[in-house]
Amino acid sequence: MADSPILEVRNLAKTYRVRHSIGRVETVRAVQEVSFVIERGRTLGIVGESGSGKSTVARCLLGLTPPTAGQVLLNGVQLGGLKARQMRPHRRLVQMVFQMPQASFDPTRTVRSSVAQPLRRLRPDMRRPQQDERLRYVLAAVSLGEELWDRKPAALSGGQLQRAAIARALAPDPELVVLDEPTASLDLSVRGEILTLLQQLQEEFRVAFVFISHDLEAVRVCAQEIVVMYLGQVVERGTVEQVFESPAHPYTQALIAASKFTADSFSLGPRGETDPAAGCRLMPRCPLAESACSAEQDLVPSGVGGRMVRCWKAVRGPVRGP
Amino acid sequence: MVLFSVVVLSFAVTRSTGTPLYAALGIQVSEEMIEARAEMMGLNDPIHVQFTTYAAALLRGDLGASRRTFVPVAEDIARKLPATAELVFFSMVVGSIWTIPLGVRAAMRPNGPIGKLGEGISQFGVTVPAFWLGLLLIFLLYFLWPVFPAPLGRLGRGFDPPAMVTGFYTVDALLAGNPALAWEALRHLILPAVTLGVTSSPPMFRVTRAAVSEVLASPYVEAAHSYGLSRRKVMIRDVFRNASPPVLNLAAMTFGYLIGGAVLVEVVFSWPGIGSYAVWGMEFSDYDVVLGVVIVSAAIYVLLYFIVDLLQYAMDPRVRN
Amino acid sequence: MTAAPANGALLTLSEIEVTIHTATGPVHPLQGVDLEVYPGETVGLVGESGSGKTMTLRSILRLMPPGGAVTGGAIEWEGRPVLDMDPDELQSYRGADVAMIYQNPVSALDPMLKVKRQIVDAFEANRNEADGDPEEFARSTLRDLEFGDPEAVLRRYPHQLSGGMAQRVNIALALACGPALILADEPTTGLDMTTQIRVLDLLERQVSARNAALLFISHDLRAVARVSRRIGIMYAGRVVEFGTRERILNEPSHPYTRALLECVDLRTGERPRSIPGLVPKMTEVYELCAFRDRCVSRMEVCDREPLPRCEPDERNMLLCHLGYGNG
Amino acid sequence: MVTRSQTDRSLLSRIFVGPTKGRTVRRSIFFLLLLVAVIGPWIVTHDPIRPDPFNTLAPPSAEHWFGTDRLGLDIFSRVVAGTRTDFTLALIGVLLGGGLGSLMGAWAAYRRGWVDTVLLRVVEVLQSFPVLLLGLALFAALGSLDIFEPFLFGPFDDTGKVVLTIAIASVNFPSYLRQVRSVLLPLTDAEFVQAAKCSGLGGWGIVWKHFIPNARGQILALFALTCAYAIQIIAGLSFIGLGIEPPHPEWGAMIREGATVIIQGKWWASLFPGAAIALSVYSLTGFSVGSDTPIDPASPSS
Repeated sequence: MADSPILEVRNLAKTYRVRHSIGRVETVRAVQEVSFVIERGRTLGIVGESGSGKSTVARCLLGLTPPTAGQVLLNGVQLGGLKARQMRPHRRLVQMVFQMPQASFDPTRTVRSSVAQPLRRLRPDMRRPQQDERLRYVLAAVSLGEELWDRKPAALSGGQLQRAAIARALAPDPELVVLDEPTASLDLSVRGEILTLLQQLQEEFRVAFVFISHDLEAVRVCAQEIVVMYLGQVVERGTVEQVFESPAHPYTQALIAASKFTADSFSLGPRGETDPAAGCRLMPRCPLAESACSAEQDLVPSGVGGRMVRCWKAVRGPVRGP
Repeated sequence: MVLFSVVVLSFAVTRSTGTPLYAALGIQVSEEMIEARAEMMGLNDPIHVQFTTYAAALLRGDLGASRRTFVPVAEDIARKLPATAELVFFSMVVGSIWTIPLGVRAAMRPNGPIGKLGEGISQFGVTVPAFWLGLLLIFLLYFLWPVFPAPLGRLGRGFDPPAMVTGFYTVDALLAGNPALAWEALRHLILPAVTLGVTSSPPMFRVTRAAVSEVLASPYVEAAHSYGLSRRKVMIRDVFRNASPPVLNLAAMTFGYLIGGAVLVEVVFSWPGIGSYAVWGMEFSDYDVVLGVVIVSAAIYVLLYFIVDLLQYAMDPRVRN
Repeated sequence: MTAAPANGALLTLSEIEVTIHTATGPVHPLQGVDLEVYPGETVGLVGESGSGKTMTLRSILRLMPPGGAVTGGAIEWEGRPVLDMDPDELQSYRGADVAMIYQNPVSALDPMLKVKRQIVDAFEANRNEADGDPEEFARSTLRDLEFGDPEAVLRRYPHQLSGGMAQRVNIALALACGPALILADEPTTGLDMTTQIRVLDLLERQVSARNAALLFISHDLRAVARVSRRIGIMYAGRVVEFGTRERILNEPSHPYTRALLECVDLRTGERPRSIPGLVPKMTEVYELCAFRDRCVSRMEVCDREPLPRCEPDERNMLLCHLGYGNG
Repeated sequence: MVTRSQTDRSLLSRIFVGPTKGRTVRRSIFFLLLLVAVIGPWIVTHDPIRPDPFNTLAPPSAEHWFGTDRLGLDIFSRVVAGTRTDFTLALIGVLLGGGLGSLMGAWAAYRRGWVDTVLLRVVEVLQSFPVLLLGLALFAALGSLDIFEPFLFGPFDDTGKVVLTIAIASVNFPSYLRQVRSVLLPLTDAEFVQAAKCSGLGGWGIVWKHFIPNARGQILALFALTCAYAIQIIAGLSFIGLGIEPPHPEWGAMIREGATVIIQGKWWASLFPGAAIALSVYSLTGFSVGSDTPIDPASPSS
C-alpha cells in the first residue's frame, strides 16, 4: 500500500502516581497496552465509560502528556522523546476538539482570536494575509455566522462554540483531529447537526478523526473502525459492522444494550469500589464470569476481518447473556 | 520548616546590616573599643558560625540579650507577652461580639437594616487607621470627657500588678480576690481593645457573612428544606456546622496575626507589650530585641496556623480523608 | 378549598409562570406550565436545557432561587393550594407529601454529616414512631437499593461515595420522607451508561413498591421512556405536548416532539437529524408559539393567534395549531 | 477529592460582592485627592517644611486653616504635600510587589508541582511576619545602609522611602501571589489551556496570554484595596518613627507629631492628617469590584 497510516499506536501505556497522604503513593494504570492504527481520511471510534482511559489516550496522541510506555507514530515518526522545538512541525498535524465547548475557549478572548491561535503559532510558513484568508475559510466551512466571530464565547450557544472549536482544530490544516466527546455536552437537537458537519468536513479537508465518545449511536454513524475500552484496556476492536451487529465481548454487549435503554436482556452488575488490577477487569460485574476468568486475558483475534477480543469465552464462540 | 526559614530570614535581614555596634555603643567610641566588643560578642566570626551560635542558642530558648540593658530578650518577652495577649484577646472578644451575629443576619437578609449596619461598621473599621482611632478615642474619652484613665499602660499609678497566674491582669486580680484592681485593669484595657477590635474585625464580618450565605445557597440546604426539616433544624444542623470552619479559621489567624500586629495600638496607649518593646529596641538599634520579637510573633503565628489545620482536620470530614 | 379535586389528581399545575429578577433583567423560565400527576403513576418530562424542567420541580416545592417567584397560575396538592400555604403547612407538605431527588447527588448531601444521620433526620422530620425505627428503615432501604453492606455505607461521609452510590443514597433520603410523590431531577445524568439503567430501574421499582407517584425529568427521551407511563414534552417554559408513552413515541402530534424523536434515533445510513435554529431566549414572554421559527409545519395562523389547547381527555394534551391527527 | 480550595475560592468571590452604592462619590473623592497630589505645590498656602517659631500649635484659623504644629509648620500645607508622598510610595510599592506576585502566582498555578510548593513556602514565611514587624525588620536591616545613596532620585530622595517601598512590595507580593494563584488554579487543566498547548503555545505564553487576562478582574480589584492598605502601612510605619523623617511631609509622621500634644487637647495636629488617610482609604475602596476589605494577610486566601 502506498498510503501509510497517518497514526499508529503501539502498546501505549500510561500510569499515574497518586499521592494519598504522606508516604503512601499509589500507582494507577490509566491505560495499558493500547494499540491501533488510523488510516488517512478515516474515522476511528473509541468508546468506553468513565475511567476507561479513553481521554488519557487522547492526551497521549496530542502530546499533552508523555506515555509511560509504548509508541505513538505519526506519519511513521515516533513522537515520544521529541523536544518542544522538534515537536512543532508535528504539532500542526494533530489537533483536538474538546468536550465542553464553553470551557475550551478562553472567556477573555474573542472567538476569532481563539480560532486564529493555532494558525498563527503553527503556520509560520504562511504570511499574515494568507492566515487571515484561511481563518475566514475555516470559519465559513463550519457555517458560523460572521456576526459571531468577534464575540466573546459567553455570547455563543454550545452548538455554535463547538463549530468554532472544529474550525480552530482544522485551521492549521491537520491530518488528524481527535474529537473528545464532541457532542456529550450538547442538546440532542444539536447533536445531529455537529455529526453531519463532521462528516462533510472530513471529505472536504481529507482529515482523519479519532472520535472518542460514550455515545455509541454517534460513533456508529461517524466511524468505520471501533475500539472498545474498559478500565484502561482494549476489550474489543473491529469494524463498525462487526462490533455493532455481533458484539463479541460481554462489555460491548452491555454497552450497546445500555445505550438503547433496553438492558433487560443483558446487564452488568454494580461496579465495585475498587477495580480489579489483574485478570479480566470485568469479571466482578460480568454475568458470565467463571473461575477461569481470573486469569489474565489477552487481546486475541476472533472471527474474521481483524477483529480482536479480550475474552476467552468470546473467542471460543459467541457469548450471549443468560 | 516555615519557622526555620523565618529564623534564617530574620537573622539574615538583621545581621546583613554590617555595623550594629555603632548604635549599641554610641558614635563616639574608638575603633579599638568596637573591635574588642565585637570580638567579645562573636561578631567577627564568619556569618555561618554566627548563625549556628544564634540558632543553637535559640533552640535553648535563648534569644540573646538587649545590648542596652543586658537583660535577656527572652526574659523581657516572657514578661511582656501576657500584656499583648490580654489586649489581643479582649479585642477579639470585642470583634466577635458584633461580627458573628451581624454577619449571620446579614447573610440571611442581605438588604436588611442589620446587614447594612454591619457593613457600615466594617467599612468604618477598614477606613480608619488604628493608631488614629486610638488617638481620637483618647481625645474624646480622656481629654474632653474623662471616662477612661490616661493611656499610660495597664494600670494607673498607685496600683501594683496582681500575682502572676495567667498574666492577664483582669483575671489575675479576680483570682487574687481584688475586684477593684480587676476593674482598674479593665478600664485601662477597654479603649485599646475597642480600637484594635474595631479595626481588625471587618474581615471576620465579611467572612462570616460570605460563609453563611454560601451555605444558605448550597444544594444541600435546599435539599434539607425539601425533606421538610424545620428552618431551625436546618440552621443548626447544616448552616452553622458548614459555615463555622472558615470563621474559626480566620479568628485563629487573626489572633496569631495581632500578637505582632498590635504594635501601633500598643504604642498609642503605651501598652507594655512586645510590640512596644520591639519599637523601643528599634529606636536604639537593639537588633536582638527586634529579632526576638519578630521570631516570637512569627512562631506564634505559625503555631496557630498549625492549630487551625488541626481544627480543620477535626471539623471537616473532607479534609480528614 | 380542602375538598379533593374532581379528577382525583394528586398534583395539579395550571398555567404556572415563574419570573426571576437577575442583574441583567427579568428572566421568565416558566410561561404557563400545565401538568397533572395522578396517585401512583410515573410521569416524565423531557426538554432541552433551558426549557424549564428543573424550575417546574422547584416551583412544586416552592423552592425558588434568589430573586425568583411564582408570578402566575396555581399549584394544588390534593385540592389544597400550595402557593397559599403558610410556613408550617409548607414544611409538612415538603418531604411528607413531596420529596425530591437531585441532579447532582453529592452536592445535595451535607458534606459534614454521615449518611446515617441524614437519612434518620429525613425520616424523623416526616414520620412518627408508628413507622418503625429510623435506623432499621435506613438499613433495609439501602439493602433494597442494592447496597451490599448498608451498615458500612451508613457510616460514610458523602465525599466517600461514588456517583452511583450517592445517587442511591439520595433515593433513600427521598424514600425516608415517605412521600406520595417523588420528584426526580435528571437523577442519572452524570452516571455511566451501564449504571444509569440500574439506577432508573431501582428507582422505579422502589417508588412503585411504596405506591408513590414519580415525576421524572430528563433531557434524554430514552431514559424518560423507560420509566414513565405518561410523558410531557417541554419547550420554552411550557409543556407543549402531554400523552401516554405509546402516544408520544408512536404517534407524536407536536412538530417539536416529532423533531426531537428523530434527533434521538440515529439510523445507520441516514444523515443524523437535528433541529435547525436556536432555543428561544427566556428573557421574553412568548404569547404566540415559541417554536414557530424552527417549525417545519409553520402556518400563517401561528404568527397571528396564541396557542390553542387540545385536550381530548385528561391524560393527553397538546399546544399546537395543527391539532391531533396531523402526523 | 478535597474540595477545600474550591470552596475557599467561591467564598472569596462572595466576599468580593458588596454594596455598589456610593461608588461614584468615592471615585470623585479619589480623583480630587489625585488632583491634589499633582497640583499640591501650587495650592499650598505656606511652605510645608519651613517652621514658624513664633506661631507654634496655633489652632485652625483663617491664616492657618488646619492650625500649626509644635514647630509652627502649617498643617494644611503639609497635609496637601503629604498626599503626593503617600500616594506615590503606595502606588510604586504595590505595583512592584503586586506585579511580581501576580506573575509568580500565575506561574505557580500553571506549573504546579515543585514550583508551586516552593513559591507557597516563600509566601508562608513572608506572611508569618506581621506586616509592621516585617517593616520593622526591614528597617533594622536596610535603614542604616548607604547602598541606596547613589540611586536616590525623584520620589526616592531618601533611604527611608526606598525601604518603605520595599516593605510595601514585600507585603503585597504574597497577597497577590496567593490570590492570583487560587483564582487560576482551576484553569490549569481547563480545556482552553489544553487547546492553547495544542496550538503550540509554551508555558510563559499561556501564562501571559491566557492566565493573566483571566485573573485581570481579581488583580484590579486587589489593586485598589492594596493601595489603600499600603497607605495605612506607610502611615503606620512613619507613626512609629520609621520611614519618612520629619520635616518631610507625611501623614503618619504628622500624626506622630500630633500624638504628643493631643492629651493637652491640641487635636488639630493629628486629626487632619488622620482624616486624610481615612479619606484616601475610603475613596480607593470605590474602585474595587465590590469589596472594601484590604486583603489582610491573615485572611484565608488559598
